[in-house]
Amino acid sequence: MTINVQYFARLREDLGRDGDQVAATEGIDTVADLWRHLHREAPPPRLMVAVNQSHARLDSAIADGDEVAFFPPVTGG
Amino acid sequence: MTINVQYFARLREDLGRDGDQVAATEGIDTVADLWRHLHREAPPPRLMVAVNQSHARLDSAIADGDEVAFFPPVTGG
Amino acid sequence: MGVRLFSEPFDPWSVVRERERGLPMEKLGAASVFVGRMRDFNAAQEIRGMFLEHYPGMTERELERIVAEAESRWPSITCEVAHRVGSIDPADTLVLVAVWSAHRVAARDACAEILERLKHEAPFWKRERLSDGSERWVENNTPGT
Amino acid sequence: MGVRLFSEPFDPWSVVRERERGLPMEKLGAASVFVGRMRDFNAAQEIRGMFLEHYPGMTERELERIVAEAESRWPSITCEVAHRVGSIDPADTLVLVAVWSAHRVAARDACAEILERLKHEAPFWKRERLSDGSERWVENNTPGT
Repeated sequence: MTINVQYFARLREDLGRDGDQVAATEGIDTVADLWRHLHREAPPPRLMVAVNQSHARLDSAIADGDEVAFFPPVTGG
Repeated sequence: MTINVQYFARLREDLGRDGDQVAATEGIDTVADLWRHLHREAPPPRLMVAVNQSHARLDSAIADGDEVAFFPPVTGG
Repeated sequence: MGVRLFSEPFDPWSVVRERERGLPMEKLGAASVFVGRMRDFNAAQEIRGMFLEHYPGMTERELERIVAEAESRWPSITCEVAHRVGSIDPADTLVLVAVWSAHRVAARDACAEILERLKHEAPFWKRERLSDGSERWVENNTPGT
Repeated sequence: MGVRLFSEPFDPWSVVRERERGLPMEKLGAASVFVGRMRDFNAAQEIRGMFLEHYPGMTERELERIVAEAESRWPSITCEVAHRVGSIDPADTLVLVAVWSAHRVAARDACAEILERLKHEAPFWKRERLSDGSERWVENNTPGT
């Protein structure tokens, strides 16, 4: 199983890809762990996150099979 | 010249007429004077009044040729 | 400014759409609309119908004054107000207040303000027809109902 | 509850009118509607067009959650929410929030609350196309604009 990572809007463009697939490994317990594992740096300010299509926080726990999305502040409406 | 008096809604029904014509005479200086002249009693509580189709008060001055309307609190919308 | 009285049923959404045809919609980012309709109940009683009396001449003047004062307080807004008069059936539209603006807060605040002032200042009086055939004048516009 | 995403232009007043066909309008004395449209200016710059990105799946869930929470806070209300996605021209409708209730304060408060929460919680992102052909992401939904 893997963790399915998605990026949206400006973040997607800055990273140059729509998402990443990450094998669930030891040391990836939270959303912040996942970000650091993928990007080798702390999550940027104002980063928003969803786990399984619900708003979450950087310290939210993640598990094998989760869908995790990172995106900038929303601007709809 | 005369003062043209109109009644609306429940007040019109209670009085049994749409309006009155009053010859402007001495002693009718305000809306309250006009009411007392016509009805031989003090204006009832919550009575609303308009002079020349603008909201007015019991102590508003009236003059020959004015259109004065008396009505209960409004209930539109 | 647009102020209209209807003595027959009218479709509020058509009035709004028609008004928008003449407006620069690419400048007006926000539209706030309130539509009030006749309910078939009031104060725990079933209502069969209603007669809405008005003061021809003054009613139009008051609506125009209320809209003009809102346009002076929020200079960016455009308004359309329509009100029904005469014999009314349940579910019929009684009042429409539509406000367009570049920004949503002005549109929303002006729409609410115009409706509240209309309810307290514009000369309209409701007489309800109850299910037993009797009639009664509505005595008060209670806040928020 | 009704939540819809449109990838093509839609007429908000038709959506409202269509929804009312299935509602007991003689019980719903108040309708409060907000329509947000694309302006051809923002932050003092001319805007030629916009792309509105969303998160398929989560966007619908979020809108449904926001409406469900409003319906639980104001149990008497009925809601319809529609939002545009994709390529958008100036004057196109971006968002529709319509709330029906027996009483006007519930309709108005719920309409405002749903719109504010949608703007801060629902996953949509605006990318504007400027008059020189360049593009920029909108970074903030400032209050009331």
